[in-house]
Amino acid sequence: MFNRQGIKQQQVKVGGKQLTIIQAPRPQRTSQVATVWGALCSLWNGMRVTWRYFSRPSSIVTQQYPENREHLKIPERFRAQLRLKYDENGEHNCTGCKICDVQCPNASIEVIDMRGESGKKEIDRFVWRMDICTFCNICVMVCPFDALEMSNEFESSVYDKRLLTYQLNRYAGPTKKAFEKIESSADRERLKVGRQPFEAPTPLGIAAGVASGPGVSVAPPSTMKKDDI
Amino acid sequence: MSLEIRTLSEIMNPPQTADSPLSTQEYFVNMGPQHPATHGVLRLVLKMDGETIREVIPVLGYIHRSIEKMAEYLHGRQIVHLTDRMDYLSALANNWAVSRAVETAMGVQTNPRIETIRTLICELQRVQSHQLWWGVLGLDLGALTSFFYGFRDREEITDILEETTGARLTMNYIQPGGLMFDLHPNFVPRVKAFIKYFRPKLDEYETLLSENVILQERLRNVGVLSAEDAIGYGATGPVLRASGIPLDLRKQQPYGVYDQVEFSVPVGTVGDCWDRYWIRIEEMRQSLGIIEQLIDNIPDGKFMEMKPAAKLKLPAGSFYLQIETARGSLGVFLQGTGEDIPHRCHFRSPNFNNLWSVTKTAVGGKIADLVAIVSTLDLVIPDVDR
Amino acid sequence: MQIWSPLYRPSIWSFRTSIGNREVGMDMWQVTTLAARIQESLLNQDFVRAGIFLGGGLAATVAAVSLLGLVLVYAERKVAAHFQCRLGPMRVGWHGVLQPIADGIKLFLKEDIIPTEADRLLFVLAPFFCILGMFLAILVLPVSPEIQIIDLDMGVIFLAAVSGFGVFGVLLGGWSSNNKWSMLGAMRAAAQIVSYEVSLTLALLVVVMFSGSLKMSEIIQSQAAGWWIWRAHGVGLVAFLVYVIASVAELNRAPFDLSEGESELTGGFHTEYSGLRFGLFFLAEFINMVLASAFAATFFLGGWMPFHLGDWQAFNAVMDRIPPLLWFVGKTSFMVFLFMWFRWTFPRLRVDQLMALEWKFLLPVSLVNLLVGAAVVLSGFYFFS
Amino acid sequence: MTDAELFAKLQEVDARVVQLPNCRPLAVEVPVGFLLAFMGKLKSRPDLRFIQLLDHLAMDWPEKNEFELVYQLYSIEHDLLLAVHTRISRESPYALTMSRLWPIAQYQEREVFDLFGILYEGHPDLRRLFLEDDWVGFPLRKDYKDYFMLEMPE
Repeated sequence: MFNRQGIKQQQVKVGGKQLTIIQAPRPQRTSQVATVWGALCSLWNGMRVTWRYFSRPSSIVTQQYPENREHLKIPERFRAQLRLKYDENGEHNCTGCKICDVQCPNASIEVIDMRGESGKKEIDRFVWRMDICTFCNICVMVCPFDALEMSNEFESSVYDKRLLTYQLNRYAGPTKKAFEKIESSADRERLKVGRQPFEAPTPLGIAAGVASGPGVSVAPPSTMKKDDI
Repeated sequence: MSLEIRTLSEIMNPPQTADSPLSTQEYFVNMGPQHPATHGVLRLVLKMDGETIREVIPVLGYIHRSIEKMAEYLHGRQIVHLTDRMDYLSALANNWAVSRAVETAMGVQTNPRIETIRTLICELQRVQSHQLWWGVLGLDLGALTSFFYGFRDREEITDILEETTGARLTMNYIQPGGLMFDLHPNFVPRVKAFIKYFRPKLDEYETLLSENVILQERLRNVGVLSAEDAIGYGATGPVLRASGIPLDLRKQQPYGVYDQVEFSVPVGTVGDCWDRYWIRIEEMRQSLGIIEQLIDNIPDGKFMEMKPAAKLKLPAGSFYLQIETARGSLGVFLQGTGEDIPHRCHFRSPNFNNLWSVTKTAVGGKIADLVAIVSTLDLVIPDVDR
Repeated sequence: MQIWSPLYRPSIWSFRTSIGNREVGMDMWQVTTLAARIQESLLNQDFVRAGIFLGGGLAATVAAVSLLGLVLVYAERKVAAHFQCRLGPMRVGWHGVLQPIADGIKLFLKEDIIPTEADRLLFVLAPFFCILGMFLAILVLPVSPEIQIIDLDMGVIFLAAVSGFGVFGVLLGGWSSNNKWSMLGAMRAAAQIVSYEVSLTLALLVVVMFSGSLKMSEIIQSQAAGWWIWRAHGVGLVAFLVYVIASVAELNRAPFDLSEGESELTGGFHTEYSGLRFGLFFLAEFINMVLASAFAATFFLGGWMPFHLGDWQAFNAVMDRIPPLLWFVGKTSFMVFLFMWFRWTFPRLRVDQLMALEWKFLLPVSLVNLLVGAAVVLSGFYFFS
Repeated sequence: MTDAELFAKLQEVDARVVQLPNCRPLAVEVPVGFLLAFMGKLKSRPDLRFIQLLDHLAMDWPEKNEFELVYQLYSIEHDLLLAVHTRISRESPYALTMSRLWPIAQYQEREVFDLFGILYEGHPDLRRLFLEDDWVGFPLRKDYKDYFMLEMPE
């Protein structure tokens, strides 16, 4: 270890503030013999450090990624994918209020709303473009209905960046709270207009805002599959 | 008064003059933008005489992403996430700098819990940044193993921060008005375990590199930056302190809870690469000390003082606030006009200002000296270019 | 017709020291070389046998070199990984043992780029100069009493002559690339190798003086009573250290890898090389490392000679149970590991410090060491004399 | 030293300084003609000693037809921060270089020249810094238009 004996602490006053400073020591050698001997010792000490790790295979920190999937721990807060939160009935909280859309710094969220049966605003499509998302978590933070979350599924690499446009809502229609007021399950199912998540090349216009706004219908890209590429 | 605007190609291809037979031929070499020792896309045009450097011309802009222009269309909360991408090794300090500027402009007070967590987590990241720097310094000087040791220990902090902030590099954790999340319950025990783990490792760092005679010879009296030059060239942080000026914003203009913790400021005597090296090693120790003092004393309170989606209206006026990141003082200038989008947002990046001393210190040295100088300046090029 | 006979003793070294001639109470090791076998066959008019020896020897050498290259690439990667708390190659084959073959295939299949402005002829030739120097040095390498190509009478001089051969390849490669970084690397390499040749040879001279011979087999046989590294009161040790430092510098390996200096010169002399030619440079570097280790073992650690202690017959007999080939491989592996250990521990020197180390430190030390060694030889004051 | 005390000192240096409202740190405005002399005094006066130029930036005010130049100064000795503002016309954006006082100004001014097109007289090496030498236009001006720029979605 580098000799810390000669290091002195000192009180100085700079700009009216009292502070303690430590002066950096200089590497010093006294005589030729000491220099040679000290140099050899320092080299040997360094070699001992590397030898210590070489001789202890337990110090290896490499994790072999695809093999360690089972015990790979991803912290629950890790931000890998934006998701709508669904409850056990498959219902979400999103009202289509567009706060996340407005707050998103790089326009990677496009919320398309519609008038529902009750006349209230409802979510039609929640389009999220992962390819331009910076995972800043602002959308999750600002959501007043706690409808969004960042999930841990980090393995989302694809060969075509157009595949990185996701539609997050599985159905278009009322929120979880609105559904609670509806008694009959038939009505509930009727109100849920199916929306499949995009899993094929997506027309970029949806997310870029060309076809945004209520009433603008976008053909569901269900005719195209991943194999078409 | 003449205003002659030249181009780089004119400088690199000067008009030919008749050489006297004794003079050696000077030639230009491009070090970068793709060069292993420039840590990114810095391009240094070197005018060389054999192995000796006669002139250094830094050429920037290879990773200029016009963050300042983008910030003119974004409000405070959104600007914060851009700053992650400037100095990505002290993303939290960058977040804090913008948040603090916005808070100051808006007159928002934050509670002690927020300030303590911010201080704590920024100190952790300072250690993390210096660990990476240490590893990369070894790499630059030819000792590849230190690179892996540095990254191995950095990973420990990255894991701790990832658990709390949800990201490993671009954290976007410190927000105007508070924090994005509260501390993770595992944070305190893991930080304690880390300090216990890292102190012996730090001694090992010193054995492996600091003590090594080759490293000492590579760094000692190389790239001497005098105090006047350091001030004149706008150097801050460890580079300025290595030149013998004990200027640390954490002491001079305490923010966070730095006024409640004890720590010393490591200061160099000569201003050479060795001083810059040693100061960063010592700063890691001091930062560990700060973390030790704070880790058991995190007060209770809210972690966010504002509504998450609150409009961040900047009053008319200019605000310039500084934060000591791992590389020096990061200044954030905000010009408000009463809107939530600033009229002008400017970042005084520490790396940009630290970089230019290389034009002075590297002259007369060898290429290997330049590598050592650039390495001890600890440049992060995305922060230089913004 | 005694020139190539294995038992022929040269007389160019008229000053025979007592050590060299000394019988240490045991039978001399019978040394047979490939050249001697061919000679014998030719003398017996057995041209088929001579041809088999010639072809077999050539094939065996090439095969050994290639195999050694593969093994060393793997060893270097694994050793480096374990020094750095990593696992290293793990994917191709069991623990990645087939990784070097995959690397080799990759190098074969890569596009071979020759820069437009390069001097094509020299650019193509340069890697072969490196390989040539390497093969020439293999000629005199004593692997075991039975395995050696030629036991030249002036083996040490031959070695000193060809060990600097690789610098031609480096210099030509750097110059012909027409790249400023390559040129800088080549210039550094030239200055470095030429300088360190001096102390390398001086270190070898000490051993030559002790053993009283320039012949590899006799140098090894002179260590039958003990290795030169410890027998001469530190003179051998100092010579060994000088030899190790100088040979690391000759090999262009860290901490003296200035001519490559990937963080300074982005690869130095082989910046512009790709594909097979790049592979040849690397093969030469790795084999040269083995050769330097093998000669360090030969001169200072007894080569294939088992570990003997003077005339302790019982102890020596036990040691003789281990075949000489194993001794040689063991010693060489240790030296190779030492070189790798250096590489993965030390930072790189600067170019002026490198020169200062040679001319201001190593050269005086080895000169003084040579004088002290001469005193030791004349006085006969060494262990088991 | 409070802002008021510092401002009083600055008025001793030059009576024409004007304090700008609602700024942190203290910001004063100086007419561009007196800027260099004023800065020189700020740097050399023993009770001020603003020896470090932290930052230099410009702002574009198209409606006022002005560029505003800002110099952030720091005095290590007295721990003082000061922002010096000055205004120049947008039509002839000429300013004097500060690179003789602070070497770093040379590079900060190059950045401002690059992004705002402000011409610094007496600058030793006025070149583009981030953008290519043949770039057309100055991106941080408010009226800068570029093929790559997207319209702000409403």
